[in-house]
Amino acid sequence: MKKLINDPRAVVDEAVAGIAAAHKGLLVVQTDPTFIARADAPTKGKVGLVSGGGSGHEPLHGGFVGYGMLDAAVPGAVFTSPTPDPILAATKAVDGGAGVLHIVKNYTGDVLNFETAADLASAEDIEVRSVIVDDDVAVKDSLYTAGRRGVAGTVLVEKIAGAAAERGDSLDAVAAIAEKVNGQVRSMGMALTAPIVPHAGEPSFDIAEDEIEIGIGIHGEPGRVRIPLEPADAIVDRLLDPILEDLPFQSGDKVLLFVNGMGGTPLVELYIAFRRAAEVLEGKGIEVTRTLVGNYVTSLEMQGFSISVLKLDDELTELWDAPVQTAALRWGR
Amino acid sequence: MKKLINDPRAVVDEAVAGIAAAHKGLLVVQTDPTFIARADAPTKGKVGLVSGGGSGHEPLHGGFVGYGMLDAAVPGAVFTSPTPDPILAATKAVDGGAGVLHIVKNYTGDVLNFETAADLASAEDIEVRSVIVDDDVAVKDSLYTAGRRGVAGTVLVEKIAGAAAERGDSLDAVAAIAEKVNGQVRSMGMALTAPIVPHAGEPSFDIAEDEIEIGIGIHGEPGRVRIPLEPADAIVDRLLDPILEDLPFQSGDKVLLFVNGMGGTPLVELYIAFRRAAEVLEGKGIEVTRTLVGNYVTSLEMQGFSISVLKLDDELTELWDAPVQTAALRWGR
Amino acid sequence: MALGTGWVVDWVRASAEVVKEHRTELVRLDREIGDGDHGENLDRGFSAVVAKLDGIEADATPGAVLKLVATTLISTVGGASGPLLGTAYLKGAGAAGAATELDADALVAVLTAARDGVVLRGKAESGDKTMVDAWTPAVDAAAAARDAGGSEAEVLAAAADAAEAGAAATEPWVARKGRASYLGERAIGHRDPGAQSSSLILRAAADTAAAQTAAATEG
Amino acid sequence: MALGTGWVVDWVRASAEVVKEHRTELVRLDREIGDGDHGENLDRGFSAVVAKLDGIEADATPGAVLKLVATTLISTVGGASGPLLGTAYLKGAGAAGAATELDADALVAVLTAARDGVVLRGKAESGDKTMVDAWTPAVDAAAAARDAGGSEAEVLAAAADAAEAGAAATEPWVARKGRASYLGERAIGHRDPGAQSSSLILRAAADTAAAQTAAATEG
Ligand SMILES: Nc1ncnc2c1ncn2[C@@H]1O[C@H](COP(=O)(O)OP(=O)(O)O)[C@@H](O)[C@H]1O
Ligand SMILES: Nc1ncnc2c1ncn2[C@@H]1O[C@H](COP(=O)(O)OP(=O)(O)O)[C@@H](O)[C@H]1O
Ligand SMILES: [Mg+2]
Ligand SMILES: [Mg+2]
Ligand SMILES: [Mg+2]
Ligand SMILES: [Mg+2]
Repeated sequence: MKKLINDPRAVVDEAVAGIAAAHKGLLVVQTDPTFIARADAPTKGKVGLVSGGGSGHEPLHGGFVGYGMLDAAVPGAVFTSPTPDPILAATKAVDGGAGVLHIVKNYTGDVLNFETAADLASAEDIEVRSVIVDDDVAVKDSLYTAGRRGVAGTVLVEKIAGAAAERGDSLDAVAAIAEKVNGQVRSMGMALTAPIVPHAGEPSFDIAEDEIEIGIGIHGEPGRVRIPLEPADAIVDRLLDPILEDLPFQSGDKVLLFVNGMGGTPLVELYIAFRRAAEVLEGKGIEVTRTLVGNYVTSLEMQGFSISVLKLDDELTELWDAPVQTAALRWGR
Repeated sequence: MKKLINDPRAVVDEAVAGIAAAHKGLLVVQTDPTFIARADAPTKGKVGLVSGGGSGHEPLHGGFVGYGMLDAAVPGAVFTSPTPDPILAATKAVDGGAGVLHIVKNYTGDVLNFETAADLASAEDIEVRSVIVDDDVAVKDSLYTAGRRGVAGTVLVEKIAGAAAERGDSLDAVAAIAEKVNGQVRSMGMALTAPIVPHAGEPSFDIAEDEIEIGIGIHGEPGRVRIPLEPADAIVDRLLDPILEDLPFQSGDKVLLFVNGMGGTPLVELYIAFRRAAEVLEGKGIEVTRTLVGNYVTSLEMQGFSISVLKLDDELTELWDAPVQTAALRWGR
Repeated sequence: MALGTGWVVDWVRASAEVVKEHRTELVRLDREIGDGDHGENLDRGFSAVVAKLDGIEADATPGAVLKLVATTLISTVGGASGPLLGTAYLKGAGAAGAATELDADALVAVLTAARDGVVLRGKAESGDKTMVDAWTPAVDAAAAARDAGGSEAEVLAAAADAAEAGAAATEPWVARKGRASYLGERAIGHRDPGAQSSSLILRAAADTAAAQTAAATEG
Repeated sequence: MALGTGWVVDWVRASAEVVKEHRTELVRLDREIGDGDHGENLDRGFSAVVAKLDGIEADATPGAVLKLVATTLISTVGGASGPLLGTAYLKGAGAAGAATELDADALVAVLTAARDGVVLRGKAESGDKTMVDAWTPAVDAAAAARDAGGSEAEVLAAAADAAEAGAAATEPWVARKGRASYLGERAIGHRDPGAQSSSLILRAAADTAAAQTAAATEG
């Protein structure tokens, strides 16, 4: 295993210390228990937004803490949901009296740990609502699965709900916006290589030089199917088809197209994929009115990418465009 | 070779088409010859900034085209300087009557091709000045080398010179600011893995699982020395020492600390490196007043990173803070 | 021989050891059909538990120790297994109540409550390819052994045997809960890591009970 | 036999072929001490040149063809070799002037001007481990062959032999120009890719000249 780390067990603590050092003024980092909060938290009267999950997905979630987005992010061990303690501490720290929204990716661990934290927060008289993000169409939401996973669409939920909170929406309203985004975004991803979890020291799955995984998650889980390597355009089509069918997206829709890198994919390749995805949408009469390209929801050094398509309306577009000032997403300020 | 591409020879064209599709409104892309320009270029009366170089370093340079930074970027083939034609075309397209500054990384190919383009532009009565960026302390600037390479410091030159141009500085003044930044920034990089140039199809160098390259450039050139894998902190120290000695940086200096990923390194590892670098600077009484962490000057999917330290004064700090609106760097607007 | 706080502490220490010993194996199982952290998660949790054992009061009941294990696992493991196993110990502690010793009936009650806790939190049914597939056969076998008049050590040995078989039985299945459910048919042929770790922990319970009983007989 | 436009065109086509044939080898040499694009760069450039050859006027002079090669390489190769080789052809074209045929003297003048062009642009000296280390021995050998009364084909053969030896001679050296200079001692043991490609191109010149002479003798 070749990594730029000191000790596999110190990865999260040291990275969080780096985040603190790199974004002074924007963020503060609390340790014991560990969470990342806006430097100016809590904002009196504003709904607080807390998200979190395993580490290794950076910039998710710490990179999205700041004006117009999250109030706090709670990093767990690599690919492991945080425990309830830091989630509770973060929830208390950002409660400005208007309640706190938990944005939770749909994994058993995340759901259970956030659930416990929410119970504990309620016991301390903090009003908490939770939104479960489950945008991954690779997994069927059925009795036979743990339900759809939350993947790259999470960024869109966090940005848009963050803007709603910033404009002063109530907890119910912010939760409703977050639910709406989750209801209108669909994602699917693929991998060329597997990530290496530091404490495991080996790739999360073995894959040949001429194979790719389709329908992967963001924790190094193998995908739904393994197929021979294909040209980028064919791969894009393979991911886009189930996304578009699922909602379904239709001619005349306005959408945000998000091509997300898994951490090890060069930007030049993400743009090649974006080109094709935009072309396909256009061909179907779906108008791409907002875009995002880059490494936002990653899986350590995994090579691969995901596509997310979010159906926009005027309100979502306005909230997307609203100012945001975080380490990883910033405009308008 | 496992890449998210269609055809090794189409990589640049397709990526540039993706950049165009992803950043409408911000950028326009011209083909034949190919360059990327601000959507609103030329800006009457403003000095135009043109940079360029081989592709594979994204977001450099196309991701830095926009308000407050570059007016145009000229992408060559992967790791290959562009030819004079598109540089000339870009120069003409962004000339707003106040002259054009070429920001050129110090590689024989880049220097020669930009030189030719500048000669041709002068012949068409466009005033052109060139600044050669050579911030890499891994290479000695001596009679026995092609001189120091231009690496990650280029982003800082482009941002700060761009701000100077935006505030209305003359061509001479913008060139002087660019020279000043280049004179005060020092960088050094390392690699854990080699990039794979699409048309070559094989890693640019072979390196064992327990070895790293110190003092690499951004084109997959092997580094100055190959050593056994070390903990992140030791590697950071190994890069920082020659950087700090070179200027030299001194106690009391205010600096911008820039930890740049080579494309395949997860952000979590960059933050681990940042943490150590900030700690070392602090220990020497050097104050980190501005920061940048992320994949800005990359080498395809290479794993590795570089550290750049720029000595700041009030003017440079103000220009760094000035609004910028590009695909990859954005604040204040 | 009814088992007291000494046994619970021994069991917990033995669990921590066995988890550390099998850390790599559990990580490997979880790499195959999950995200490769299960061994690391439990090792982190049980190491934290062991660090707290020294602070236990001399007159602590078995239930109090189980509760300490529960809260420590919940606050250090994370992931799916943290809340699930944590809840198991928490409900087990509730079933143990204020008793100072656990006889066969009490052990069956503790195991049953633990299993019910996992099911309550995780909503998995038997055959979903989760830790429940170790716990449920274990509970059933423990009850049967108790009904047949087995000693405490025999009850736990029956539970451990059944858990082991239950974990092994998960191999040919498709998963319907947890991360492995994302894999569909690709989960076939792999043992569920959580079922495996639960079987290891229940084996530790049986082994420490047997050792205590042997020591008592000799002593 | 003095060489006309037909020979220049043949030479250029043969150069394109030999570059394509050795593309991978040149990429490999450049991977070792540079950035792995040299073969690709020249292949792209010479393919573009060949595509333009059909458009050449019937009465074009050797100099005009060389100039077309120059401008096409400059506008399609990029990198260091594009401007350097482009300048070589450009200055060679200048030396050829308006002549319709190139005799031994003219060939030596063309080669000398080409080499001088590379040195002018790239400022490399002999021994710096660049294409100059193929060109300078080639120019010297060509002049010597001419002085000894050699034919045009003999002059070019002497140039090609010397370039080949010159390229091989770069192997043990440290580089002082171009990317390989960044490597310090690590460049030792590797042949300079630009010197190698120049030697291939000069060999194509000699081979096509020999073929033309043979054809003329037979015809
Ligand atoms: N809903 C559930 N009910 C019972 N057990 C579950 C459930 N979901 C997951 N598990 C158990 O948790 C184990 C995985 O634990 P672990 O790897 O530590 O957490 P995570 O899946 O969050 O990485 C699985 O092997 C399975 O036995
Ligand atoms: N200053 C120079 N003078 C002469 N030749 C040079 C000089 N710099 C580089 N070269 C030649 O250029 C070759 C590399 O060409 P190429 O790989 O196409 O360009 P780049 O180095 O820009 O990738 C080297 O092998 C060397 O022969
Ligand atoms: Mg996990
Ligand atoms: Mg090159
Ligand atoms: Mg797991
Ligand atoms: Mg090269």
